[in-house]
Formats: sequence, C-alpha cells, structure tokens
Amino acid sequence: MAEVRHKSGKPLQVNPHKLSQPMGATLAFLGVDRCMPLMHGGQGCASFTKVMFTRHFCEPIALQTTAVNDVIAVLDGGDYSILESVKNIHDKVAPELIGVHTTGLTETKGDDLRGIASKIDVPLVYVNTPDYQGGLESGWALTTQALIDQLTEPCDRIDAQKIVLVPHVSLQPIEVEKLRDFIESFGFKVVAVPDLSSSLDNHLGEKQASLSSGGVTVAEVKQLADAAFVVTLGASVKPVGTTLQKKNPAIQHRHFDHVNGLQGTDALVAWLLETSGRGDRLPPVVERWRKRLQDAMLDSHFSIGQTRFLLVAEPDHLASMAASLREVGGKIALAISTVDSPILGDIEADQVIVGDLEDAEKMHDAYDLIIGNFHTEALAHRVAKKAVMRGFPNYEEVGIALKNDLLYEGGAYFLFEIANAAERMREEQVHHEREQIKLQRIA
Amino acid sequence: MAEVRHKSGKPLQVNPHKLSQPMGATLAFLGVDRCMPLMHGGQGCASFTKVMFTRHFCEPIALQTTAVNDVIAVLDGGDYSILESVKNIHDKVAPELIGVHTTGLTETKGDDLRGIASKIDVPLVYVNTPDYQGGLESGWALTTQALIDQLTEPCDRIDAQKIVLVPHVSLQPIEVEKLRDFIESFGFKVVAVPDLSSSLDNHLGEKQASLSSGGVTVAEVKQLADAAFVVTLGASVKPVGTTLQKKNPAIQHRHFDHVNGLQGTDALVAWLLETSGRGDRLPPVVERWRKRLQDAMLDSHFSIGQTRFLLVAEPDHLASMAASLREVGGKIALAISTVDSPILGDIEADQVIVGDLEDAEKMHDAYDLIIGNFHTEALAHRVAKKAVMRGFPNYEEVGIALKNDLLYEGGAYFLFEIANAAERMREEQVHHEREQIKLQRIA
Amino acid sequence: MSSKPKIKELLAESACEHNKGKKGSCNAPTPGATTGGCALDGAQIALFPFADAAHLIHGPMSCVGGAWETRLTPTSWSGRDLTQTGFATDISNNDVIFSGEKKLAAAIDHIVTNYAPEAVFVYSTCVPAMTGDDIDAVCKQRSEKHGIPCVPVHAPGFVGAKNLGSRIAGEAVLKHLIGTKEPEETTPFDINLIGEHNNTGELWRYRHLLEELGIRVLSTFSGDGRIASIRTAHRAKLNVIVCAKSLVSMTRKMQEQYGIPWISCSFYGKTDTSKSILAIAEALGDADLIERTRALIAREEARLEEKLVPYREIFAGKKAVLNTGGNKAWSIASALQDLGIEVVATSVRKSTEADKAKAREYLGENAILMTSPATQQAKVIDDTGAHLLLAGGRSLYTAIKKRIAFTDVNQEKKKSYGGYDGLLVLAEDLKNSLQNPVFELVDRKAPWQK
Amino acid sequence: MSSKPKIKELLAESACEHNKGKKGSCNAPTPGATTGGCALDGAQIALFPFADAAHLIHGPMSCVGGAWETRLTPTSWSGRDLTQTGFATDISNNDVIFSGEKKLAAAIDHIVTNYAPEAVFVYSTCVPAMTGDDIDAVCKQRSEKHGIPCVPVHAPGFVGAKNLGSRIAGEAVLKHLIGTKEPEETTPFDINLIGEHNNTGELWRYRHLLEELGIRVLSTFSGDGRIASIRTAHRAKLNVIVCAKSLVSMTRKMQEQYGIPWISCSFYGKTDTSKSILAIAEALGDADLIERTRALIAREEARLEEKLVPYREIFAGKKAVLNTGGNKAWSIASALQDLGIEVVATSVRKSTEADKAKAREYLGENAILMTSPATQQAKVIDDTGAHLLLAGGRSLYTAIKKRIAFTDVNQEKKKSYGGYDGLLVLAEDLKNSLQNPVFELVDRKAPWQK
Repeated sequence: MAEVRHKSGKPLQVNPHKLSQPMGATLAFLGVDRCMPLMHGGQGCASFTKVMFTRHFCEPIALQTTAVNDVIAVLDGGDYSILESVKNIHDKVAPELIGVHTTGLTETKGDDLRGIASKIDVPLVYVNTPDYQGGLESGWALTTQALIDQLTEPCDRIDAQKIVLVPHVSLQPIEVEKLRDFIESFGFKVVAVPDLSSSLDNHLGEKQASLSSGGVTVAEVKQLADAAFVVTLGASVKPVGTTLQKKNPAIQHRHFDHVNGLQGTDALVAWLLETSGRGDRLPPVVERWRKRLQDAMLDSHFSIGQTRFLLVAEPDHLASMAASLREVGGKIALAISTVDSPILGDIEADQVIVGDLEDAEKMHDAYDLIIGNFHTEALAHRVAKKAVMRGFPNYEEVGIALKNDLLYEGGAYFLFEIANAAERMREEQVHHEREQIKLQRIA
Repeated sequence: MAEVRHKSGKPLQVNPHKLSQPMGATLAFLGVDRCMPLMHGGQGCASFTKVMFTRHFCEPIALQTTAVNDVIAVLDGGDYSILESVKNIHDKVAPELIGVHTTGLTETKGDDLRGIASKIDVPLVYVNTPDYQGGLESGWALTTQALIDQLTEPCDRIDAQKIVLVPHVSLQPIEVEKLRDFIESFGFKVVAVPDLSSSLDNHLGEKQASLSSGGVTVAEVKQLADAAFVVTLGASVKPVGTTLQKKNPAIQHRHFDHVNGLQGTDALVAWLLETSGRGDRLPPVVERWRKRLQDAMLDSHFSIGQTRFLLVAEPDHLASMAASLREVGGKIALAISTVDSPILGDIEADQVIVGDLEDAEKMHDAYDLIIGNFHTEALAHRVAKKAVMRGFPNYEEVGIALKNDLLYEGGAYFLFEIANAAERMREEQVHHEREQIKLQRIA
Repeated sequence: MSSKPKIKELLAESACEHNKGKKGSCNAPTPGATTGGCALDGAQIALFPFADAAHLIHGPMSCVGGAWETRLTPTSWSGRDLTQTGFATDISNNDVIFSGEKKLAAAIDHIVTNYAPEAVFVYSTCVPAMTGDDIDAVCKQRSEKHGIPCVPVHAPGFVGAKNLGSRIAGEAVLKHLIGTKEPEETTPFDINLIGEHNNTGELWRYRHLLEELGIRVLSTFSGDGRIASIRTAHRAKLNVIVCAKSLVSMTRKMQEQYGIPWISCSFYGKTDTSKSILAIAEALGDADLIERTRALIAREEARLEEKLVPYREIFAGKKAVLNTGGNKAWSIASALQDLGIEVVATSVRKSTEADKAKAREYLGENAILMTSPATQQAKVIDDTGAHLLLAGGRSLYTAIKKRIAFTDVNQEKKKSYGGYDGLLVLAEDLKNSLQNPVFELVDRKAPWQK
Repeated sequence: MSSKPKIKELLAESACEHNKGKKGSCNAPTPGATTGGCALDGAQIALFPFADAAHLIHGPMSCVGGAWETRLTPTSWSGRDLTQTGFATDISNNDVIFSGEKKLAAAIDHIVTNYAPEAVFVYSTCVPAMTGDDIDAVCKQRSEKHGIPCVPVHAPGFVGAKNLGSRIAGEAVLKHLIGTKEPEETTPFDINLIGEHNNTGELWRYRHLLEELGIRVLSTFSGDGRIASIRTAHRAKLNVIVCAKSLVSMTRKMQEQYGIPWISCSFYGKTDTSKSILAIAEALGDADLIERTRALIAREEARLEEKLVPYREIFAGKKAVLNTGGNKAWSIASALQDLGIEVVATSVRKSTEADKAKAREYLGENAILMTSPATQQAKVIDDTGAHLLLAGGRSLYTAIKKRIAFTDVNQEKKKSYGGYDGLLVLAEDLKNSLQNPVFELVDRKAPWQK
C-alpha cells in the first residue's frame, strides 16, 4: 500500500517522538493490580519515565528504580541492586507483584536477570528491555509475554466463554474498557492483559501511587490458560497469542490489527457472532452505534475527504487512525512512525517514514492537518497548520485516558473531532484570505 | 444568587440568540415516532425552522406548513389550511401523529385550533405557540403538555417500575439516552417524552425526513398514566408533572433542575436508590464514573478555577452548565439567557441578563472564555476570546447530537473539554505575550 | 382581536402596491405539501450582502432566529460587517395588541446610534403586516431624522415565495436608492452587476478580470455591495444580470427609466465565464475592448487548462447526474462539461421553459431532463451507468444505494465554484468525491445482515 | 561484552575529573526507594535555557523521550529556539557494540549544517559512558571543524542526582566557554545572573528594573542566555546567584580565577525582591546607584501595594502550610507573608542547615519545620487550623481529606510568581484556590455511602 522508508539514514533524531522500550514495560506493569514496576537502571531512567507518565495521565505513577550508580555499575552484577530494591519495596508497600525491567545501562553491564530472579521469593516478573532497542510497543509486548510466560499456569481445560484480550500499548484505558464491555455484551467473559482500564483511567483513588491502583490481578494472570480464545489487538502484540498458547495448546488465537472504523469493527463483530454462536442476534446498542457511525461517516466525509493528514504515532496506532480516516476519504499524505513494524506496509498512505518531527517539518507542504502527540502542537505552529492531540506524551490536555476512538462508537466521535478540527482550520484560512482581499480592495 | 436583569430595555435584539416558541414545538413533535409536525403559519415560518434544524443536526427534518398566504390569512379561520394540510400529509405519508402548532401569524388571526381539531379524525395534537411569546423552552414544554393532555389516557393503576422522564429542550439526544440508561440501570423502565434520543441522534435511517424516524411512540404516550413517577428535568418542563398527574393522581412527581456535575448527579442517584429500594446497591459502572468525575474535577479545577465565563443559552441549559463549572471554581461572570425564567435567579453568576449578543459584546472585559451557540464564535473573534460551542443552533460542527454533558460521565467530559479549551486559549495568550517580549528585546 | 379590520386595509394597500409581480393567490402554495422559503427569505437573500447597511427584521424571532450570520456573502467593506449582524424587533404580545411602530422607530435609532450604517433596510413580516404597522411612515420619518435612507421592504412571508421577495427587494432599491446620488466620475465602461450576491466570494473570482480590461463595476445588487454605489447605479452603461431571472423586472424598469440596456450572464465554468466576459465587452461595444477581452480570455483559458491536466485523467469517461434547481440545471452542467465529465441527466423540475431549453442545448439530445428527479434519479443512474450524483443533501442516500460518488451542490455554500479559478475548486471537490470510498462503505452490509 | 574494560577506565577518569563535587558512593541512592532525577536531568535543566545552542543527548530515547520541549524557559533569542528542539543520537545496538563516536560526530555535523547554533552541548549518558565513547575527542575535533564551541557535558545519570548534574554543567561552561571572548564594552555595573533559568519568564519580572537602574546583565547562566554573552562572563563586576546553592562552586571558582565577588539572591515576594535589588546595588558599591535603587524600590512597592488591596481582605487571617523543597521552603514562605498569609509550617525535608535556619528566621519560632511532611502535614493542618496547603500534586489528597484549599506549587511551572508582578499572579492563584469549592466537594460522600 504505502511507500515505507524503514530507516532514516540520519545519525540522530531531531524533535523525536520515539519513546523507549523500558517506558513501554513500565506501562504494561502498571496494568497489573497492586504491582510495583521496578526499572533496573540509573535513577534518572525511572525519573524521566515517571515524570512523563505522571504528566501524561495526570495521575500519580507507581514506579521504582534500582538506582544503579557508577560504582555499582562496575562492581555489581545486578544482584545487590535488585535484591536490595525488592527488599525495600516489599517492606514498604507489599505489592502483589514486582515488575523488573532493564534499561540500556544494565543491559550493557549484562546482568543476568533470570539468575537473580531465581533467588527471589516474592512475586516477581522480569523482562529484558534495553532502551537502545525497540520502543514503546516492544517494551509493552515483551512485558506482556513475560507476565504470561512467568506467571500463567499451564492448563488443559477450556472455559468456552472466556476470552483473553491483549491490547497494544497505544490504546487508552477507556478503549480497553469499551472493548471489554463490547465483547462481553456478546456473552463472553473478558480478561485484558495488561489492563489499564481500571488503573490509569483517571479515577480518584485512595492511595497515591504507592502501587498501581487497578488492572488485571496476579491471580487472573495465573489463570489465563483456561481461556477459549486469546484476542490480540495490534501487530505488536500478535506474538503474545503464541506465548499463551504454550500454556494450553487448545486456546485459539484470533488477531486483529485494529478495531477502528466500520470495517475494523465489522470484522470483530463478525467473529464474535460466529464464535458466540449467536447467529444474527446481537446487542441492540451495537446496531444503534453502527448506524450512528454510518451517519458520522457521511457527515464527516466532505470535510475529511478534502484533508491531507500527517499522522505521528506508534505503528499500531498509525494503522488504526489511518483506517478510520481512509474510510471517509482522508488522504494520509505522511505517516511518521516511532519504530519499524511490519504493519507499516499495510497503511494506506502516500508515504510512511520511520522518523522524527524534523522529517515531518521538512515535508510540511504535503499535509494540512496533523494528528500526533503534544510535540506536534509546536510543529503545527511552526508550519502554520493545526494539530489534534493523540498518542504519547500529551502534556497539553486533561482527560486523555478517557478518549475513545475505537469500535462503532469511538469511531463516530473520532470522525466528528477530526472533521470539526479540519473545518475550523479551513475557516481560519478562509477568514485570513478574506482579510487579505479586504486589505487589497481598500488599498 | 445572581443579579438578574429580566428585561433588556432595548427596542430590539442585536445579534439575537433567542429562538421562537414554534421552533420548540417542532422539536418536541420530532421526539414522537412517525410524527409529522405541522406548523400553522406562512410557508417561511416552517422553512426557516426546517433549515435551522437540518443544519444543526445534519439530518433531514420532517416538518410541514399550512402555507397560510395573505389571502387565506384574511378569508380562512384556519379550517381550510389545516384540514387541507392534514389531508395532504395523510395521503402522502400516513403518519402516526400530526402535530399542529401555531405561529404569530395564525395566532394574530385568532384561529380556533381546538374547534378545528375536533373536526379531524386522524391522530392529531394541537398547541398554541405564537412566536411573539415565550421561546424555544416554552414551545417544547407546551407541546409536551399538549401531547399528554390530548393523548394520554387516564389510568388508575400504577406500574411501580415505570418512570416517565420529561427532559428540557436543550438536552442533546444522547443525553436523553444516557439518562434513560442510567435510570434503567437502577431497575426502572423509562419512557422519555419527548424522546429525541432515537430520532435525532445522528443515526443513518432509511427514509429521509418523510416522517420523524424514532422517538416515543403514540401508543406509549397514550399509556403514560400508569407510571409510578414522573421525573421532570429542567424548570421549563416542571409543569408537565402536574399535567400527567391529572391523568392519574397516584403518579408521584419528582423534579430536578438539572443532573449535571457531582451534586446534580448525586441528587438523582440518592433519589433512585431510595425509590428503587436498592439501599446502597448500585450498578458498579455508576460508582466508577463518579470516581472519574471526582478526578476530572481535580484535574480541571486549576484551569477552570481561574477562568471567567460568558454563558449564552436557554435558561435551563444555563443552569446546568453553570452548576458544573461552579463545582470546580469556574466564575460565571455573565450568563445571557434567551428568555426570562424563574431558574435564572438560582444561577451562581455575577450577572444574569435576558438579552442578546450585543449585551455580551459590550461586557467583554468581564469574561475570558465563552460557551454558547455558533454565533458566539464570531463574537469571540471580535473580542479576541475563544468560544466552545453549545446550544442552538450550531452550524459549525458535526456530531452535536452525540455530545453528552450530564451525569457523572458527561460531567467529566464536559470539564475536560472546557479545561482544555481554556488552557489552549491561555497558551495562545502566553505565546503572544512572549512574542511581544521578543520584539521588545530585539528592538 | 381588534387588529382584524386593519389587516384588510393593509392587504388592500399591499395588493395595489406590490402585487403586480405576483401571480396571485391562484398560484398559492399547497397546505401540507410545500417546501421552500418565503418572500421575506428572498428579500433578505437579495439585500443582506449590502454589508454597510443594517438589516432590521420587524417581526418575531421565527423570522430571524436561525437565519442571521448564515449567509456566506463576504464583503470588502472596511467597517463592521452588518451582513453578519442580526437585528430584529422581536415583537411581543404588547406590540401585537398596541402596534409596534414606536418600537420600530426606537430600534432604528438604536442601530443608527450604535452602528452608523449607510442605510437601514426595514423588513416587514406577517404579524406587523396583519396588525397594520405603518412601516413606510416610520421609515420616512427616521430617514429625515437621521439623514440616511431607511428603506421599507414589504415582503412579509405570506405574500409568496422567495422569488417574489427578491423582486420586491429589487423594487424597494429601485424606488428608494437608485438615482438618489450622482457618481463622482463616470467611465464609458461602467456596469452594474445585478443578482450577483458574491456567495462564497464568487464575484471575486472574476471582478479583477473585468477591472483588468478597464470595465468598472459601478455598483452591484448586491454582492460586496455599497449603498453609496447602488444609489449611483442609474449612471451605468450596462446592467449585467448574473443568474437571476427574478430580477429581470428590475433591469427592465431601469431600462425604461434610465435607458440602461441589460444582458444575462453566467460565470460557472470556463465556457460560460469566457462567453460572459466577452458578452459584456461586446455589449459595451468598443472594438479595442473586445480585442483585449479576447486576448485575456485566451490567456486565462490556457492558464486554466494547464492546471486541469492532472484532473483530466480522473474525469475521463465519467458520467454525472445533476439534480439541482433553476439555472444551475445548465450552468453547473456547463462547468462539468468543461471538466470533461458527461452530464447524462439534469433536473428541470422547477425550471422555466427558457431554462429547460438551455439545459437541452447544453446537454444534447440524448440527455435526460428529469421532471421528478426524486423518483427518477435512481433509475437514471442505473440506465446511464453514472459515476457521480450532484444534488442536494437529501439525494445522498440515492448515491449510497447506488454506491456511486456524491457531491452536495449546496455544500453549505462554503466553496466558490465561479469563474476560471472556481472551476479548479469544483474539480478538486469532484475528484475527492469520486475517490472517496465512503459511498460504497456506508452501504456495506452489517455482519448480522444476510 | 567487549566494552567492559573500557568502563573501568572511564570511571577512573571520570572520578579524577568530575567527582570532586560529589560526595562519593557512600551517599548513593537507595535501590527501590529513590525518587528524583539524575545528573543528566540536572545538567539539562542548567543548560537548556541557552536557546541559541543545540543540546544533543548522546544516548537512548529514555534519556530524552519525554523530556524535550517541556521546560518553559522562554527566550528572547530571535533565531530558532533550540531549547524547544530535541536532539538525540538515539544509540542503537550497533553503537553499543561498535562505539557511537562516528554517529555522534555526524549528528553534530547535521545540527551545525541545519540549525547553525552558537554552540553545541553534548551530553553524555550512562550507556556511552560505559561503552567508553570518547566524547571529549569528538567535541574537540568538531569544534575545530565547525569553528563553534562543542562542549562535552559529562553528566551521565548514574554519577549522581540533579544537583551534581547542575554543578557539572557549571564546570563545563566554566572550562569551555567563560573567558573565551571579550565583551564589546564593559560598564561598572555589569553583573552575571547565575542559576536564573527564566522559568516561566521569571527573569523578565525584574530584569527591566535592573536595567532601569543602569545595572547591565552581562550574561546569565542560563535563563534567556546567549552563548556569546556567557563567553564574556569573566568581565562582570559581580556574580548574582539566584536561588541555586549547587552553583556556589562555580561562582567560587570565578572568584578565584577572575576575582569576581558573588552574592546570593531571591526574587520571590516583595520583601526579598526589594532586598535583592538593593543587595546588588550595594555590592556594586555606588552611592548614587544605591540611592536610585531605594527610590525605585519605594515606587515599585507602592505600586504593588495598591494592586494588592483587593486581596488583603481575602487573605486576612488565613494560614498556610507549605510543603516544598530546598530554598522554596523559605522563599515562597516570604512571598506568602508579603500577602498577609501566615505560614504556620514548612517542609525542611531536603533543606540544608542554612535553608533550615533561614526558614526559622522567616517563619518565626512558633512555626513548624516539618522533616517528614508526607506523614506530618495532615496533623499539622488539624493542629494549626490551616486554610491552605501549598505543595506538590501528591499532597492534593491531604488537602481534600482536610477539606482545605490546595495550590500546586509545582503547577506545571506555567505561572511566574517572581518579582513584584509575580506576587500579584501568586495572589490571584491563591485567591482562586481559597475560593474554589472543589476541595470540599470532591470529598463529599456518595449517596450510597453512609
């Protein structure tokens, strides 16, 4: 579909939007109830990450660091800093789980995580996530695999109604909730792994960041393997299906690249109808929202159909947004991805680049409206366009965790928001042009 | 609470936002399934109304006119034009109901609606709505009363689970749906009268405006009187409670001025818990959204708490929005109402004026952010502020019918939207100030 | 009600003064089966583009509530844009019972004091027309007081439909404004543009070309118009009617009173724009001007053709069905043909005989002239294999059912398709429609449908 | 991994070069119980305000990902604002295995070619520090090639906390920039502002007053700073440290090397702003200047007092608990006192002994100096009857539980509270907090709670 440039060829990132693999790991652990993510690295690694997610979600974030310093980095193979961290965390907050994830610093040292973990008797999951490899999506996916690999107990039974849902990292908490409710309305029980929908959904909690305050429970993760189906959502988490199937080969794996827009949601519904054996009986609200999405598509097609977009996001997120926009004729002039991914080739765009915002800035003649993280706001200002905020990080807005773009319902709201933004932009342009004409006529 | 100026003292409206009583009546009839609203007046009265609602809702609008012309105006007492209209409509689209509502033109003539209606044997409800009296709210409320008065059959039984919900005119279709779902989650059955949630909710319908395509059915209106409760929402529809009670004095009437914000929703929940006999057992989703609203209040309080608002809307809508904003410290510097209403005195605002946008423009030093219909966009431009769109009409945006501001859920989204708009405005101001400093330093 | 006797008087008066142009009540709208705006609407559409004049609706809010600030007729007037400023007396019970004349007078005072307009148009509406407010007297008196024209426009909605209102507006301007002032200078090439409303800035698509040729637009009725200019309109050498049949009576009277000849023009599409510019030059009768005009047309057409190249391939072999009213039935068809799109059918439902003939002329003998497009167009699409439906919003569903592209010809009037450059905008919009998958997708069967 | 030997060398080197200011690993952070940023963070905070210099992070995305374009340190630099431009080498597997020096050199070239900075700061991070990239050599070589300073900043996160990074940044500037250029002219009243980052434009709240007095800000480290200016900083007559203990070592060295005396100042609140401006004048030692300064202070205080009148009533009798770190423990307290708010408690958890003494001095003997504010503050609020809690976001919940007003002192750093005018901004924010019902409402019991 798209022409994809997989490598930038530049020796640096200028105005980067890429986020690191350990950051993705942190976020995944925050989707486990009463978990303390423990980043194995210098104190700054955790601090940068904590500050970012705190500001993004407007929520206190539970995260600790093994606080590796220059001396420890040389003398310690990881045993001291991890064991000491686990002890200190355990004494203070008694988590259900400690989620150890590495960084470039500790990977360069070459610490033997598996060996260290074997010496620890508190519940712990470890994952190798050097930050000089991969990115947010892979950190999330690797951690999800680690959770299942290290916690889930093998099983040979199947609960025909049970579905394990594995969302990609760019789904907002409310999107995971909407998806679970949607699937459950077809008669299934859903366990999402990780599950940010009850931890980072902007709810007022009692305790402040001492631990993650919601998410899938450790007990639930242990018992995942009796699910009839594992549904992976997003190319980055597709391998998680296989990980779970290792615990029980009878589990069936169904993968969706996204469930955005009419066709994306239709595909999910078709599968749910078939799998649930409901035939054509479906929850009335599903039918209603499909009609609303159809109407939204018509109401927004004229505006979006004449708009050329720059999308800036993680690969799976790019694929979702592009699908929605393409259904109403939006032209994806340029999609800028944080990292490479096989999904990039499937995006219907004039050009897909693994790159940075400098690349986007250079090509500003190609697009009208930008959808991306808060850094694209300044970009938009520089190139006299408008930006709609999506993706990590977003320090400019509140309520991000409750923004839903998927399924029929979210798809309708997404189109409305984009169409309205595009129209507002065009009106400002028309206003500006008319002011110019006025000045000319007066002169 | 507020200082209220009930009369403008001006001989005209300049940049008016007031809408007429027949327009409110039309909208109410559009909330009845398979109804054809029939405006008794000149063809222009219906045309202006139809164009307005079509553009506002982005939907085809069913509306007919008795097409009174200058000759008929003198010669006919209304019999000819109404009877002829009913015949033509009935032959063409066979509605379940024809909703005859008058205009200034036919009221000035003094047509005897009741007398004419008595000669007609197709289902018909009539209501007197001269456009030189009242406004959108009263047209809606009078029509709702007429529907019940003329259609609802007296009853002496009570269905303990049945609640009749009467929303005020400014509630969006999705808001009525959310409200009904919310109440039903406490174990009740709800009939909303009128009900725009299934007619003007931006769904793709098959037939195009030949009749209203959704809403409360005539059969349901006929059988309203076995409800245990009538819940009126908004001061303008409070009298509808009494109208229904005339059909069955055993019906209990519960009135809410609004169900916006934490306190507004709490009041409804308290009543539902008490009335349903559920004690403290409530749907889990209700509790979740209350926590999210609490968090939204905290996340938005700093931004909204430093913002001075101009609100422009119908009285009941003003009261709802002001309540939400006040809970997080928003200062309502000025509320401009279309018409007078007893509720205006309850609004926590520095000043409440029954007036027009000229009044708003004059006082532009008093406020920072505007919430109002699409006309306030141009106002905002003239006075260098920002406007968030709410109320009738809104020709600038799509998806209006699906915008939810009420209950815990809608309240959270409302605060997010307003806080984000306020911050964006302030950032533009800061940006502008800094550019000035830059210019000064360079000079 | 005590006002009843007055109504009869008023109607009698109204009949002799304004009913000349009207076909009378034999042509009355059908109760319960009527669509479209009233005379007031038509009068507003005709006059609102005068941005330096205030437009005061003497009536209740139904007559103005949703209808101000909705017309996208931009202006280059440097003062406050009064087209985008709503004024209404919002008459109340009291005004109905006791007369609204005093209120009206005070309203005019308020406007003149606060907005300093060049003129005030006062639009009568049904209720004061029935209760008998003497708007003429109020206007006359206020004109004298303030020294600016206060022009009564007697187009209450119940006297008829939009076209009539437009005609009434023309007559009001003819009676109260045209000829009340002399221009500072005149040129041999002074013209008036009549019926050009500058919707979405369409006037601006071609005025600069006229100016380049030395043709001066002395006044317009009323796009980007000025009161001061329209008052001098009687000195023009030519009246150019732009797509507005209803104003022929106005130009005829101007010919009678001031000896100004008139021609009718359309600026949609390349062919008609070129034709129209040349027609103006020819009507002005100057050989040199005509020669320069031909050169300019050649230059503009060449420039346009170059820009159209990327679209030619997309439109090649494409067929369109056009369902829109009046002169658009042929004027937009002409623009489509300029783009290389075959117009296989057009609607002539509300067209005059002249428009029908023109449509036939433009479309050729094989094209279908639809007299009942709502019921016909689906079948026409099937029969012709059309790829594109251009129509009002309601017909969208026909396009979806047929899974062909759709373009809303009344697209909220945000885009200007006029002149040479407007044709490029139309091309872009049509390209976007033809390439938009939404029309096929929306009709996709739901997973639960067989 | 083959890089291991190199690490030890680097650390040995790093120890002798940079570890002087550091308390050594005996003071290492506690694993699993550490908060706060690292040395890299501190170095960035110290240097990023130079908007005419590029800031290149040589490391993976964790070190920069969320951390660019977040610091609201505005600039009046007319070129592209490089503070708001993120640069990172984004080192990959390959760079770890084979060295990232070439990539670093190419990155500097890219920046110089495309952004023409006045200097390039190159920040080392943990991974290249371990793998042993020779950043000094790369910088030296690129400096020579491009003719602009490329300054290595050896503050990889694992060497310590923010303060250390700030100190390392100061030393890098001292070593590579200060003294490398002579100013075009000097005045007797040239000063450097050290540690003023112009966060949210705070510098701009008082610089104009200094300028009015004829005091020239020769350079700043680094708010609204210029590379060209900081290179001439050795010619200043006085160094003024603005609320930045960690930079004392820098000013001490400047005193040793260039004989520049230094004083420490705070510009929060009326009292301290006046005191600081006067202290600068006194340190410069000119009698006339001192006199003019007193006059200016009197004028500014009078102007401020007049504007504070409407707030006085709101704040009368109000008590506040302050929970924030370092010198803010007393500097913000002083501002609050200027507003007539009694500060009944402040946090001294991370304060130095000097800060503690200052806090005691400002707050008086009855005030509570909290050493463990997280656990203490709820009780302190109860005991003192405080009306307002000023703290970081986490303490919000304490305020809610106590149903008192809350102000986030780290309020995303969007507001500038410095100088006389900043006090008005603080007053407005505090008023808004005190009058906001949200803190009581949020704790309201749900209808289903007993």
